[in-house]
Amino acid sequence: MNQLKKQPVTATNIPDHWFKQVKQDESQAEAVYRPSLSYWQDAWRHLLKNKLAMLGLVFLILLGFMAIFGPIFSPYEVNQADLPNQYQPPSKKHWFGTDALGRDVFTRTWFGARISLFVGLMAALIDVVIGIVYGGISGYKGGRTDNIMMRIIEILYGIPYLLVVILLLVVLGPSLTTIIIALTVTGWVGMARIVRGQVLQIKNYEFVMASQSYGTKTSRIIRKHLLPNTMGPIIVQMTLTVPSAIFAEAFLSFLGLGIQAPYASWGVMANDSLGAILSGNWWTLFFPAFFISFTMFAFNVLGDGLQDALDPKLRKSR
Amino acid sequence: MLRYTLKRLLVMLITLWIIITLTFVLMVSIPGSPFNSEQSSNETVQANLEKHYNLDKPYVVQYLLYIKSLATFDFGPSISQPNQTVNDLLGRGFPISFELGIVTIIVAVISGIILGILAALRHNGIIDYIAMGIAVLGISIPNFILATLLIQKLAVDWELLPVATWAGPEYMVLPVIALATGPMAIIARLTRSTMLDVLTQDYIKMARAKGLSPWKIIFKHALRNALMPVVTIMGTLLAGILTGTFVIEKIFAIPGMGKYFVESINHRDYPVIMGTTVFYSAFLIIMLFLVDIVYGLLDPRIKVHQKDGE
Amino acid sequence: MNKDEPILKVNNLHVTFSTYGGTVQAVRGVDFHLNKGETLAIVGESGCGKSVTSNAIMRLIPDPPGKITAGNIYFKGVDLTKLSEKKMRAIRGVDISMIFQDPMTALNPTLTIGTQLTEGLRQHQKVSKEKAIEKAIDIMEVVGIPNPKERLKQYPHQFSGGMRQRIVIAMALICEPELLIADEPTTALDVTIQAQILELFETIQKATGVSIILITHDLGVVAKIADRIAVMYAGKIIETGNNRDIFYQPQHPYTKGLLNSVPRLDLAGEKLEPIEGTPPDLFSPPKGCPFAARCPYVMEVCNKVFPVQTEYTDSHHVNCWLQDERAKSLLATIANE
Amino acid sequence: TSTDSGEGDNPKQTEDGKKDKKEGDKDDKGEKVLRLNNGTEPKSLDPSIGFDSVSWTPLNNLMEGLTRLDENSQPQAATAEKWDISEDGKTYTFYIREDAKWSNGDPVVAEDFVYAWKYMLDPDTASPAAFLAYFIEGAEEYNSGDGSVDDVKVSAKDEKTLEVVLTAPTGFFLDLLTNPAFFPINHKVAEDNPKWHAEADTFVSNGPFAFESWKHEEEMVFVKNEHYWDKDVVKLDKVHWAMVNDENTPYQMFVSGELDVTGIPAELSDELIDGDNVYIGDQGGLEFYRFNITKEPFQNKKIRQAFSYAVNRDEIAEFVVKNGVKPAYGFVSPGFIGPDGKDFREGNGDLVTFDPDKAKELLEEGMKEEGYDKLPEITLSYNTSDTNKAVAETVQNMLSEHLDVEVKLENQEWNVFSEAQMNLELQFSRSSFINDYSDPVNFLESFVTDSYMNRTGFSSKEYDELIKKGKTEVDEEKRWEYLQEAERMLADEMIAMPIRYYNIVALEADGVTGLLRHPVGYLDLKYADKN
Amino acid sequence: MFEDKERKKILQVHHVKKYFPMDRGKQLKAVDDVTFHVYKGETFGLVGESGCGKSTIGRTIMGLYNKTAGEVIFKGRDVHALTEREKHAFYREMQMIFQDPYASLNPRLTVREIISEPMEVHRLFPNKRKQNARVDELLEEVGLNRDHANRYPHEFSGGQRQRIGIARALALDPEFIIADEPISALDVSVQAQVVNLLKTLQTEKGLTFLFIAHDLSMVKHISDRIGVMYLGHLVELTESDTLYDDPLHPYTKALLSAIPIPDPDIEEKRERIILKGELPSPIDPPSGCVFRTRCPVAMDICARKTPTWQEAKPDHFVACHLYNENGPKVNIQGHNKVEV
Ligand SMILES: Nc1ncnc2c1ncn2[C@@H]1O[C@H](COP(=O)(O)OP(=O)(O)OP(=O)(O)O)[C@@H](O)[C@H]1O
Ligand SMILES: Nc1ncnc2c1ncn2[C@@H]1O[C@H](COP(=O)(O)OP(=O)(O)OP(=O)(O)O)[C@@H](O)[C@H]1O
Ligand SMILES: [Mg+2]
Ligand SMILES: [Mg+2]
Repeated sequence: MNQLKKQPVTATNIPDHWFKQVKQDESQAEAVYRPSLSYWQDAWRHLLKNKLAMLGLVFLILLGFMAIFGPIFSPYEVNQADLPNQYQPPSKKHWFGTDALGRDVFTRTWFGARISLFVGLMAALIDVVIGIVYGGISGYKGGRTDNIMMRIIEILYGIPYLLVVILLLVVLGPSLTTIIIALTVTGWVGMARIVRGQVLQIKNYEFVMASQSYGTKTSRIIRKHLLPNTMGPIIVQMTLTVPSAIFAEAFLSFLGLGIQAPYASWGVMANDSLGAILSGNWWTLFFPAFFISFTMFAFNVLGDGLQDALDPKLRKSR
Repeated sequence: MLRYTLKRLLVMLITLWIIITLTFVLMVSIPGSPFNSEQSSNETVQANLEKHYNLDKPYVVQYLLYIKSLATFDFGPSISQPNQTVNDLLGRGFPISFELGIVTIIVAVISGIILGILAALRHNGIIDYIAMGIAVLGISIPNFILATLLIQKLAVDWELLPVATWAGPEYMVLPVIALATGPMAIIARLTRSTMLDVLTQDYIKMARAKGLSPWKIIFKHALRNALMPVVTIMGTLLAGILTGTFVIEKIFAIPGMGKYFVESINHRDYPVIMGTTVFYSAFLIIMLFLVDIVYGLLDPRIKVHQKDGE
Repeated sequence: MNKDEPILKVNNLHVTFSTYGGTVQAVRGVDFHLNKGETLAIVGESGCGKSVTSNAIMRLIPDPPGKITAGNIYFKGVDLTKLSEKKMRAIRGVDISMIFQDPMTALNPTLTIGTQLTEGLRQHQKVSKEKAIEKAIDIMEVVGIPNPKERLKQYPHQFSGGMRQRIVIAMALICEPELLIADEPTTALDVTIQAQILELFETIQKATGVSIILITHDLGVVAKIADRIAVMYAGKIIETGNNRDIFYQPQHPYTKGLLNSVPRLDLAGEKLEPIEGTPPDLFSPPKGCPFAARCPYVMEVCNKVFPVQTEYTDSHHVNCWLQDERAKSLLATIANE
Repeated sequence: TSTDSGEGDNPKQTEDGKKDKKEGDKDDKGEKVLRLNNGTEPKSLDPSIGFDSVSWTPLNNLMEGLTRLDENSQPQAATAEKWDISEDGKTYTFYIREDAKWSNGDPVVAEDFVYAWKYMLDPDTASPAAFLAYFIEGAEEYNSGDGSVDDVKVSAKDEKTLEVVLTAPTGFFLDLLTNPAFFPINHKVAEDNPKWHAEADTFVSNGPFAFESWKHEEEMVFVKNEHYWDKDVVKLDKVHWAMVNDENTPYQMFVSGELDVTGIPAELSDELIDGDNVYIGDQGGLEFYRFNITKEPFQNKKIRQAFSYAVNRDEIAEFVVKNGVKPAYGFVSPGFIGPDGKDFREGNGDLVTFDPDKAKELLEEGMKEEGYDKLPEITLSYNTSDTNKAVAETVQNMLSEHLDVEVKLENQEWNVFSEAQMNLELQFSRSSFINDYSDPVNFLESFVTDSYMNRTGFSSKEYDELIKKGKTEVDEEKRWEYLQEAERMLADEMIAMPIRYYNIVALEADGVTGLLRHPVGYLDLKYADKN
Repeated sequence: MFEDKERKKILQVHHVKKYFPMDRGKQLKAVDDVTFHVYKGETFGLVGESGCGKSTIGRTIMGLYNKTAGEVIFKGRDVHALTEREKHAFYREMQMIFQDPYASLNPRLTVREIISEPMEVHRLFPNKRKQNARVDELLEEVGLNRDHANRYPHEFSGGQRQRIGIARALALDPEFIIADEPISALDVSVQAQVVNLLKTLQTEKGLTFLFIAHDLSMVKHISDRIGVMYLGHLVELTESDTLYDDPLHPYTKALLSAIPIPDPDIEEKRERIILKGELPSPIDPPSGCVFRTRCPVAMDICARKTPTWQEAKPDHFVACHLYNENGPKVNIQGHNKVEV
């Protein structure tokens, strides 16, 4: 052991008394040096750092604010028609111009925001709930149950949607509720498929079996273990659902299912103003279309940000 | 394999049968009949018409008659176009819709993938933002607005392309763009996220360690793996494009079958409703099956018949 | 230092990754060299920067987030850190090859083995397809895969783990590189298969004279195959020496601890002495010796200044303050324990 | 009787045309090709089955009946050279032209008409147009399965002479005969091949044009019929019919030169309607709102009247529907010339007006009569379409402004809507009417008790009587009077509230001339020309 | 270890088979006719190559997999025949530590939630406070501190995570713990920490362990008796020292020789038995003795007959034709030659 050292190198500028054994704090040795944040704090911190996501969030808050207060700012009523004053381009009097019946587009845009945002969000939310329950059960149970549940989804895809919608119209009559039902009656299918795929994958993770190993019930396993780990794709799907629900609402309103004229959502407004492309009354189409894109954009960047933020840092720290 | 295929086929048939039955029930339970659209203000005329199309019979009989005719692949005559059988309508419309759908899918897939790859390669860079911006726009602008806009600009104002109808390849350009934009956007987003994932895989590092050029790495090693999720949504996407073409077919006066999905219901044209439903569902189910097979081809690890049970 | 010029020389290598959480200083001034035909093992705990070092040599650090912030890597006298990506590509796979840790993920599941084996060859040496396949068959025989001809047409999932790892090795060898970097080539394998693979390494080195950097944390493997050993801890190399130097005269407390915590099949009933605690966080590595927090003999200096390198013998270098003159008494008490 | 479904405003009789630029170069070597838009694939070119304008517009140019409408929309001799009418006005004898020929060279014979009409009346044919022939004796019985084909009083006296006996004198019978339902069918061809009308190759025509090609759902091409008796006046060599069923696209095709004739999208109306190349003509038809008198508060006549007085029809026509439509101050649309040479409309004058003060007054009175403090909730239903919505929104606004009545709007899918309307489930609902034949009675008879078209709960013996007389009175002047009285009664009872009349609007490319359009009837290209 | 034959058998595994159904009616024989028992208070080690069925046995014992055949008797009762209620009670007596400390902790739950879940499921405590106190206690027992309870798994190192996993297994105060490769995913320096912890817990609480690993040196270090598995079969079982000093089965010998020893001098002199070939597929295992395809001393009979599981020496079980009563002696010598 005691072989001779050749020329021990000495750092001369270090004081001698530093070379004494010191007691190392045991607990410090075990300490985790990473800043200690809870999972959600950590996620939130990441979200805050994501400028684009924050931009999206701010936009959404702004949209929500305008939806609530926008019509109040305007001197015009939503449905106040002024026929001789139709198709006025944007001006000081009418910031967004007037539409085919001489109504103020600015007021109508924010009024439409209420409906569109509500419908978009509700549809997305309900899709998520049903999709999660259905997809979660299907994926978790697997085997025959899964097979049957997936065939049911195929059946839902196969039945002509229009028929279902007309039946709903007849049975329920027009209302916002009807429209939400119509939007979600098959809308959740995509979500369910995604959740199922995720669950199929995650259920093989050991932590699920670990939970089973002390007798945890299925419902709790799905709730506590599977779903929280499928958030990423769910969020992405949700951001796609919002704009498609906004357009679908227009289509359904056209069929008489939803919000009734003279009230109009963005989708309906855009739909009604298609001729603007030919006539040059661009403002009637532009504003609703712009705000739909804008919402979509906001949801997307926020969704992307959320997805990043909620991603378990599992792999990175490994 | 054969047993598996047969089993799968049986399940498909059962699924189809349930769809048909449910559709039939829905169809007869909504108000309206093919003839109350004012044409036959006369009761006698109405009765004649109903008799002619067997609509005077009880629903059960109608249903059985329909199932019987289905078994012989004869969907019966259309009510709103009395000279034509449903087979005629679908036989004529489907190839056109299919052609349009396939070209659209190809365009959407290629452009979506390229956009997705560019975005992934320049993750969080300016190209990423631009590509995803295009994707956001693509998802949030509905195709009928896009279609009208395209016609007005490209065809009417700049006279680059014909406005509408279906008379040659150049007539396909605008509808394809209008139809492909949405799917393209979705595919671009999907490709981007899977590509980002794939690019961190060891085999990509391995390929780089071999000194392969970036293009080789992307197209040979990364793309195929990144395509899997795209393939997954392909079946429903193609089926969706087939039915979703109604508005586009209308705007561009394309004689496809998209309109039957909507008009048959508007006209309560029962045979056509059933015909399109059967046709579409069968197509969809087959597409889903094909997707499974393509999946297996793309990824040799996955054997078709293992996909479900696992 | 060896007389003949080493094939690879790494000087003061620094690599960082910028992440949301901050900057990870994954490699913090690594120096080592590799002589022709020798096998250098880099050992160390998970996350200490072994893979990052080897990736840096290949210039395969993903950028962003990674970056070589300082240092040089001389391969046959050429500084790799200064090369263009294109020139580097000509070196990868030809002059320097790499074997990755996990044979399950290092092969592309969607391409046949044949394609993956031959593509490097075809890229670099522009040989015909037939030639490339011939060579692939040869190399597969070398690594001991029966029926290479049929096997070329198969996909990775049709091979067992051991065979896959052999294919990965074949892939690394097909262009006859001068330097082979093997990043934990047997970690994912079972001992009986591992034994086969290690045998294979020795055979190949004898046959081709290739220089090998072997990255592992399995000291048993190191004992069997390495000529020299570099022990890494928290982004730094803390001890280097010949095989026997390290195993029989470990100087750094970490190296000692490592050797003590391994159960020995041949020594019955001995109590294991684990190194308590965990490695430091590379987001904010300690100023002084990174091992100080876990070191049983820690001195004040250890917490403040990173130890200078001490030449214990010609071939054996340590970075530990215990080697300092002023710590002699302490060192002596330790030796007596 | 027919109201339009779904399509709402632009009834299909607004025909369009087209011009294919590319093919144009080739064809324009002296050939005159007119490019039109038929909207959609004809339902059927079987004259008995078609029964809609997309079928009958092309048919009207391929075939010809005994009579044909002239530029004043009066029936003139066509396949029939001349005819005799018996004194009781019930028996018509037609003499078919010697040179009337089918496009395959066969002569047009009386048997062709007998065959066609009996075929139409055959219950197995299930012709939706069959009711049009109920004026013929024995027709209704046969069609309803109660009578025999032999009792239908249509017969070929000889090869070229046709005799028809009517159940009652019918003043507009000659007019009715211009309807494609009464076109002949080449019985030899049809007996040989019942599907003769399904494809261009088998189609035999006797009108100005012959069928050249038919790409289903895509395009029809007509060529000048060399066997047509009056072929010398036909100037066009070819007619291309596109099938573009969209509001904007045909206009865009017109602008880019792919069509010769098109409609005007509503939004462009202000810009285009005053142009030189715009044709605006009357169309027999009315848009109106029905009151359901079985539902509160419309059991009260004054309240109904109040609603009507509160609607400013001028504004609706000018700002909402546009395209030069006329506001409706009566029920029967302009364009029906009476025996005195005067338009029916002019004769009866304005029956409803816009008078907000009077409206308020009436409402108050009405409410008092019913003892309302507040009107029951009112829902205005309409079938889904953009224009319908705009009109309904406007009416809603007007009622709110002038009467202080808040009306709820509700739109419904066409079938759902029409069934509900028929079952008297709707309180206040939109309707439209397009004439099937050219007589005021066509509209007015809708409101007789038990009419399928009534849909208001209105029932008045007096009114029924007036209509009956209005149909059968031999003295045209008297008949006219009955009808005018009926219309006045309708306005007074205010069971339906007229909004506006329909019209035909078309943009025609430079050089396009001679297209004939009729208030009731189908586009006629016999005299059309393109330079 | 030194108590006598009177030792109580806490767990008996009798001829257990676990086949997984594959497509086309094939079966994957993950565990094929395995018999052994575990004494109360001992550590029973199970080793074998990856995929040989170790985890499957563990999970079958826990009742996480349904058995295909055989019996698992725990404290005199058949685990697979328990009613729901009995099963619930059974979980409190037997627990499992999982192979992968990264995958076996849900990344989205706090450590407290993870450790308290079993207690919640079994309603051990009337209120949250008591439960939390127990969590803190457990954390300290496994060498973590109570501040760690509110953190998330990704904030911990592998060794620490495995301690969390152990704390979770201890939460129900079991008598018997199946440790399914609890250390194979850890660094060597950390492996020792965990192994020491397990040993301490065993002495303190009188636990019985079924310790599964593929690293024979670690298993030997911790176990009293060891079973060696190959392709779903138990091939040898004996006391751990005996196994090392006097291995009988050719596979055990190869395994022992393949384990590298961190000592260059020994490594240099050491001779290895390099097994040829690869592990066959458990879907269609070789006929007769499953090891024969790689066995350096395979005989004719090996392909024809499945060797019986027998006590070749006292307390030393082996399944090999070399040791069958009527097996040819010649081959034992032949076999001895290849020994290390
Ligand atoms: N792409 C990356 N982004 C961020 N940090 C990284 C990245 N790659 C490596 N690191 C960090 O660099 C450090 C060194 O990692 P490295 O992979 O070199 O460890 P290792 O010694 O190879 O460990 P192992 O034995 O587990 O393979 C780790 O702390 C790791 O978190
Ligand atoms: N749920 C399952 N379905 C199908 N096959 C399975 C399943 N679980 C395990 N197997 C198969 O059973 C065999 C034994 O697996 P097991 O996990 O028990 O091996 P192991 O000895 O624990 O291996 P390792 O050391 O890799 O954990 C393997 O071939 C595996 O693929
Ligand atoms: Mg590594
Ligand atoms: Mg295992």
